[in-house]
Amino acid sequence: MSEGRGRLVAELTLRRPSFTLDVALEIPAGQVVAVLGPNGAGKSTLLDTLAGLLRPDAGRIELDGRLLTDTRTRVHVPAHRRRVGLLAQQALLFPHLTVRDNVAFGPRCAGASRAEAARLAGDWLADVDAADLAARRPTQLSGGQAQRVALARALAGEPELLLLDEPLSALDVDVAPAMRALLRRVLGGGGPGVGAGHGEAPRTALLVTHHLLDAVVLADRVLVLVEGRVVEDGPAREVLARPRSPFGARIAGLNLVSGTACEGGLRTDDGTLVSGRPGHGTNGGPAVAVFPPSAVSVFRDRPDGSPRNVFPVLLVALEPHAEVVRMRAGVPAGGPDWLDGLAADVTPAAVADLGAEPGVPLWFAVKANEVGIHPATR
Amino acid sequence: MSEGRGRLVAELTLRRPSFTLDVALEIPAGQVVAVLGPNGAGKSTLLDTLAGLLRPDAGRIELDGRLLTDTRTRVHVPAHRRRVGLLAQQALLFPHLTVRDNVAFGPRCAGASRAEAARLAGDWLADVDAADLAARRPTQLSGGQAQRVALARALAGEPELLLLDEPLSALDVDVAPAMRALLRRVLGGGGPGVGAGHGEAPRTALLVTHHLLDAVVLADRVLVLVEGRVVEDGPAREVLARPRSPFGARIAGLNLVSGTACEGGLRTDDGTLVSGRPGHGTNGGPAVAVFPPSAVSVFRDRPDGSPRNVFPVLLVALEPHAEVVRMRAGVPAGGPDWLDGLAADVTPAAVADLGAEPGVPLWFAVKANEVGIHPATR
Amino acid sequence: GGGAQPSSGAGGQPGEGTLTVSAAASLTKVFGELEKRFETDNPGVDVVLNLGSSSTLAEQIVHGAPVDVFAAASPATMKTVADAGLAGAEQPVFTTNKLQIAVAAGNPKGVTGFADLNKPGVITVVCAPQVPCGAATEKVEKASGIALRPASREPDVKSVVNKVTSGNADAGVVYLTDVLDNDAKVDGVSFPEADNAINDYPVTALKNAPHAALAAKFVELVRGEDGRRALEAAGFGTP
Amino acid sequence: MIPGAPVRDRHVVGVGLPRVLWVPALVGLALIALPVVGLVVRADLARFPELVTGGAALSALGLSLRTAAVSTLLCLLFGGPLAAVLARSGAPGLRLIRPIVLLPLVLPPVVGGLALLYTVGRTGFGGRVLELWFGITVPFTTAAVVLAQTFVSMPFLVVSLEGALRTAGERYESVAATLGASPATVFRRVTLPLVLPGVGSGLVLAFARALGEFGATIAFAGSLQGTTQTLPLLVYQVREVDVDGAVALSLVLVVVAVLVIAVARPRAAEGLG
Amino acid sequence: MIPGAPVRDRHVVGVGLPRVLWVPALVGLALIALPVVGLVVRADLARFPELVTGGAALSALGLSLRTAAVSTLLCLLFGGPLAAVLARSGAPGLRLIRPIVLLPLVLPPVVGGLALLYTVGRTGFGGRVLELWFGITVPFTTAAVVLAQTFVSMPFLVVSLEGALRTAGERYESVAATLGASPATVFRRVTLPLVLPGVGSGLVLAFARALGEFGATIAFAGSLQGTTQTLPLLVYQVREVDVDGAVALSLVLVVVAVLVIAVARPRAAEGLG
Ligand SMILES: Nc1ncnc2c1ncn2[C@@H]1O[C@H](COP(=O)(O)OP(=O)(O)OP(=O)(O)O)[C@@H](O)[C@H]1O
Ligand SMILES: Nc1ncnc2c1ncn2[C@@H]1O[C@H](COP(=O)(O)OP(=O)(O)OP(=O)(O)O)[C@@H](O)[C@H]1O
Ligand SMILES: [Mg+2]
Ligand SMILES: [Mg+2]
Repeated sequence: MSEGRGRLVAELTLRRPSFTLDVALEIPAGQVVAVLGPNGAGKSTLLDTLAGLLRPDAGRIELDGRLLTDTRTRVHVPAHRRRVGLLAQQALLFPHLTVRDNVAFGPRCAGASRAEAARLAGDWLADVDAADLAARRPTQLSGGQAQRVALARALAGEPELLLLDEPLSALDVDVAPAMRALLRRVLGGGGPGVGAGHGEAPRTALLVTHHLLDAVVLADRVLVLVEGRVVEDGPAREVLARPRSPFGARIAGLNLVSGTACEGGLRTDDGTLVSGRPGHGTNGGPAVAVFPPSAVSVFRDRPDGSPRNVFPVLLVALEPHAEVVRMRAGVPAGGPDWLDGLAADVTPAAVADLGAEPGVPLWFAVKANEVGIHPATR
Repeated sequence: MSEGRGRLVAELTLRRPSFTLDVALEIPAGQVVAVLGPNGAGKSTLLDTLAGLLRPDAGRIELDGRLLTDTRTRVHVPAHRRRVGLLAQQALLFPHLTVRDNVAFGPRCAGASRAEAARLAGDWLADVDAADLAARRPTQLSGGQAQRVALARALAGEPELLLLDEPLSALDVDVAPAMRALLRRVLGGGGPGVGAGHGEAPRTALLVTHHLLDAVVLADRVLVLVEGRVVEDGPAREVLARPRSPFGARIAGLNLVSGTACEGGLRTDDGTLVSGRPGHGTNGGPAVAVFPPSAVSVFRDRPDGSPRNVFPVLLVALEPHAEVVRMRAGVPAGGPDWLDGLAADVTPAAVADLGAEPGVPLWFAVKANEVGIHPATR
Repeated sequence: GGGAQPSSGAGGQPGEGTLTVSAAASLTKVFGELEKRFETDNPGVDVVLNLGSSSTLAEQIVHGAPVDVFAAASPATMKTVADAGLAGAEQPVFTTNKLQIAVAAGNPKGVTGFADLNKPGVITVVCAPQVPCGAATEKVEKASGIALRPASREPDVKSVVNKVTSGNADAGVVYLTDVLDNDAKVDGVSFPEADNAINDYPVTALKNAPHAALAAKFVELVRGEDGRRALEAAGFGTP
Repeated sequence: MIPGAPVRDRHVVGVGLPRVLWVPALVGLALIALPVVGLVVRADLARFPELVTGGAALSALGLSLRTAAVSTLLCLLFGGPLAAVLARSGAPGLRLIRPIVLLPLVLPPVVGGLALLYTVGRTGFGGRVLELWFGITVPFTTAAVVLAQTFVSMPFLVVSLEGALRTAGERYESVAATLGASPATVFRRVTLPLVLPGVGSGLVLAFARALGEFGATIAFAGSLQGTTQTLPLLVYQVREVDVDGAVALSLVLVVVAVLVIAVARPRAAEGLG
Repeated sequence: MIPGAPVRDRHVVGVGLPRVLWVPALVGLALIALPVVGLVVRADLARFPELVTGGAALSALGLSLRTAAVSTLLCLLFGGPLAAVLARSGAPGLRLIRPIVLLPLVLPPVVGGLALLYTVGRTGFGGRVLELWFGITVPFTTAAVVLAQTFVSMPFLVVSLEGALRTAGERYESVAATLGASPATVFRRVTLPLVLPGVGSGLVLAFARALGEFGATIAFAGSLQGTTQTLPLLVYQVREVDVDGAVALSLVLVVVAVLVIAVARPRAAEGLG
């Protein structure tokens, strides 16, 4: 993979009667940023503004040094010249075009010949598992089918900056993981056609989602928006480990361990094997192991049983939540760094049983089946 | 609660060029049925047909003895006289009406006075946490806000049979549980206004979802549709425990234990305490404990540690799946019935370590934090 | 059709003291003056003029329009009414109109007679043969043996006049009355052949006139001294 | 923006029009505007006051406005439902009926007036019925003017409204039905508001056509001052003796019509503020 | 159904129309149809063949169809962009321009013809320019007929298309822009297809208006068989001497027009098969 494309620098304010979006962003080329936040937080507004569909009241947007918006100098590059693709929250497939022509629309606008565009569209449709729908009209699709076609259409545009507004809602349990894998490949610079990676640079992208898993699996960085402001911004792992806002805390609920995918799980830099269920395309590459704090069992002594992953830790903090207590691990003497910040959610009764208090050594155990191994995003 | 309303008997065939819906249903009054299935399986088509928006090629539909559709006698009661409410997959709020007027639309049609309808609309809007949006136009809403308003509008119609097509997608993590609780209350016969249960009979409902949790929490019964046919039909627990179709197996991934909610969890009929995280409104009523097989640790000997729930079981089956082995529990001599069918997913390595084979006694351990306690649907 | 029984008007129809006069459009100016005259002579009477092409007016009468007096621009249209049995006992010709060539003021193209209308470089416009002025023009063509090659055969004489006054045609065959109406903008060129095609204007008090007495009185006015003076002033001839 | 949505976010940036469209658009505008400018330049503006305050002109203008307004209303009352039936009813044979609506469009107006005369005139079937049963004679009354204007204007409302109904789609109507709305309620509370821009266009066209109507009126209603002489008929009559006066008079008509439409249109055509 | 969606599931049950709508709809239809029926009943059908095969009639009918077709095309070429600009451009001052488009609607056609005569006639400014620079004289030519018809028909296309554009909304256009479509591409590939029903209605109205055009043509173009005498002009002239013949002739016009529209319309107005 070469250098990334699409470094985004944006700083904008957009005021509505009962809402103000006020965001400053800097996204390095090739980075994928997950945008999380409650309904009405301004996620779609942010994306629409970046795409050039909304004009902010103040601010500037720059993509790869190209000035897209500057309210001071009244610059507003129109949407079609931004090379910014947007998958909106509604599918909005063109009702008068077939599915294939919908997907071919972007390539055609980019100058592809009719045949070339149709071929590309076919490839993208195959990627979203909708090849057999190519000849249909949008009205003849189910909700999830339409969503997939819309995703294919947005990807086929091959923009420099890709904005995806809840691309995976409405998908069934079978398809969602496959789409997630597709997005990973595309965001990493791949083109259409399974296995036909263009070997291009990774793509800068903003991805709105309500599902933490999407954020963890697809994004390098998580941005939490609440009431139009960024309340959390950082690597997924950091935001999850140390949420600084109530909403962040509510969504934070996952432990992350980085390393290299291997047979049966992931190997950390210090050589520890974290057993887990390998996901799509994790063979040998950098990966993260993800598991919820609730999946962590805590023992005074080393347990003996099915859990594959048993780590000695030092208890550093007890965070009482609504009904559970979150135990935060620290690194015991000589232990690996990645243990720092691992969380286990246990009941208050268990805390009492364990006689747990900061400073005591404990064992964290996690079943391999609770641990998802996902390709790391960088 | 009195007797239920809205017993539905339907038998329909609807043919499209590359798709055929062929379904026979009988839903007792007051039952809530979750409809699951892949994209394009025919879920929305089924709902649209029941609502009277599509005319089946053959079949009959009867609600509480009222004949709604009969292709043989060419009966087709129009949508507005069916007393069947439909929340479609797209919000489709009337763009020319305010949010309040959108919600008041149903009550107005049912003959409520302007003031009464506005009051009802206000109550429903408060229920979906959208009271402050009442004066807005639909174009001024975010995606999730629109979805919530559409839900309020569908509920305000007070139909005998309620059809909900993915009512909870696009909702943020904060709101989704609250909406789930709202749906529970409404489906149980409640009216608008928090705590203002009408004390009416529970409502018959079909609920399309891609999320198993919705099915488990809200529905009495699960129906899995694949390619227009019902491939699974039964109580949630049964479908999950003994899926008979590949799709069913893929979505099945939860253990269910019934009992009565109590402090710290749920008490089964035989008196066992299953510790867990209590959900919305579970105080003292019938409840189910839900936990994924992957959360179950398996031990040869009784373990000692944070997991609150430790059950002795008899291993009855080993089901190899893609990368894990599902262990099925049986009831050991003298043990309670509910242990039957409990599943634990472990790695093949763990199976080897445990020397597990059908017939051996084992311990299943589950952390209380992995166990969700949800009010039972009946 | 024809033969319907007229009755005094209902609804928004003219009341008792209202005399409805249907007159050919070319009579607009003269009948406007006569209307005032009649109203002064007969206080309490309101004369309402219904001006249009003679054939339209005839159609209206045939289909039961409650009209008192009909003044037509051609005997043919009067005949339509008479054939339907609706005309009064007599339908006298009360005036005539004569053709004249209208040219732009100053006569820049030097048109001096009917034959000049075919001169190269002269754009000529005439009336269509179906309307009286066109029929008259055709008669002249036959009589003189000069077949015109007009740029247009217009369906009414005003259109011909307009083409000349607006400078788009160099010459138009119209009525003397039209030339006088527009004497600021056009000059008239008389030609002897016009005498072969004098156009007759008949008038009648309709048989079923709602106000038969007044109708007869109006016809009298038209045919009387006052009428003649007004008509002559406008360029109409005496039968 | 969703169809019919009246509230617009001021931040929304339209897609913009292709620049090249401005060229034909301006040519089109010039084609319409220049002749009228020519007319105004040519008109003897000094005579305006005299013409406008003349009794005949005032009475004709008033009559024109009144009859055109009533005709437009009738078009809406009868043509609106007709458009809805054409666009939405699945009744068989509708395909055959649609061309009928176009008849008054292509019939030369004078012949349209004759048709009315033949039908509702004293000797026509309808006319005889009206006269026998109700004692009403239509020709030469203000009612005849309204009838003639309605006859020629109705297709404009029907055709443009039908187009709008087809564009608007039916999904919102289905939603309304599942909420318990009867077809009548759906029509009143959902369909109509969503096609308001179409109704607006249709009304403007019908009103304008009624206001300018000449041929059918003169043939069917005659030209009686105060009763049936609308401004276009007066213009015709004045033209017989005084072309410049006729032009000036028709400019009066134009100004008044544009004013009326400009005042009435924003509400009807651009949503309910 | 989504706007412009051409494929319809045969299972879809429409909401249905309120029954009561049928009453005014039928009244409206009767209002339009009965007079025409009256006309047909009255017409001397035996004379049809003779009239239609008469040289003047055939030549006038052919001229009418040709000029109306060309005018309709011109309306589309210039009026279409004008409608788009009016509906979509945010340019300031547009509110002031919109009423101008309505001028030819309310101007009595004869006066409209005079306006053209004053502007593009020999003595008008435009006419002098044309004559000096290109040696073209417009009045009394077929071009004049087309010009007159275009002038009176254009507003019909503009107004009904503008209504359709307003109803169609802009969300799909935004999507197209984010896919890299320039405004021109958006217009051609998204906007236009979505408003096809509106374009269809507009074309029908414009064509019909052009076909029936009389007043402006006579005032501006004159009436010469084969060059400027369209069927309405012929009808008017024939009527002076032979009402029944005129009626029969106009029925010919009506039949031909309805046929032309019925053949052309389904594609244009109801989506692309
Ligand atoms: N056109 C509009 N006019 C006025 N307010 C609007 C408009 N569109 C959105 N809003 C408001 O702006 C805020 C941000 O909306 P936005 O659509 O960006 O939210 P979101 O984060 O995408 O939410 P969701 O998760 O529900 O999609 C919300 O409060 C919404 O109600
Ligand atoms: N109008 C139509 N014409 C033809 N085929 C259609 C039409 N609408 C839907 N279909 C097809 O019918 C099948 C069932 O569609 P349906 O919308 O019922 O699926 P669904 O189960 O709701 O899927 P999803 O989860 O994606 O919403 C699909 O294969 C779809 O492509
Ligand atoms: Mg959003
Ligand atoms: Mg669906």
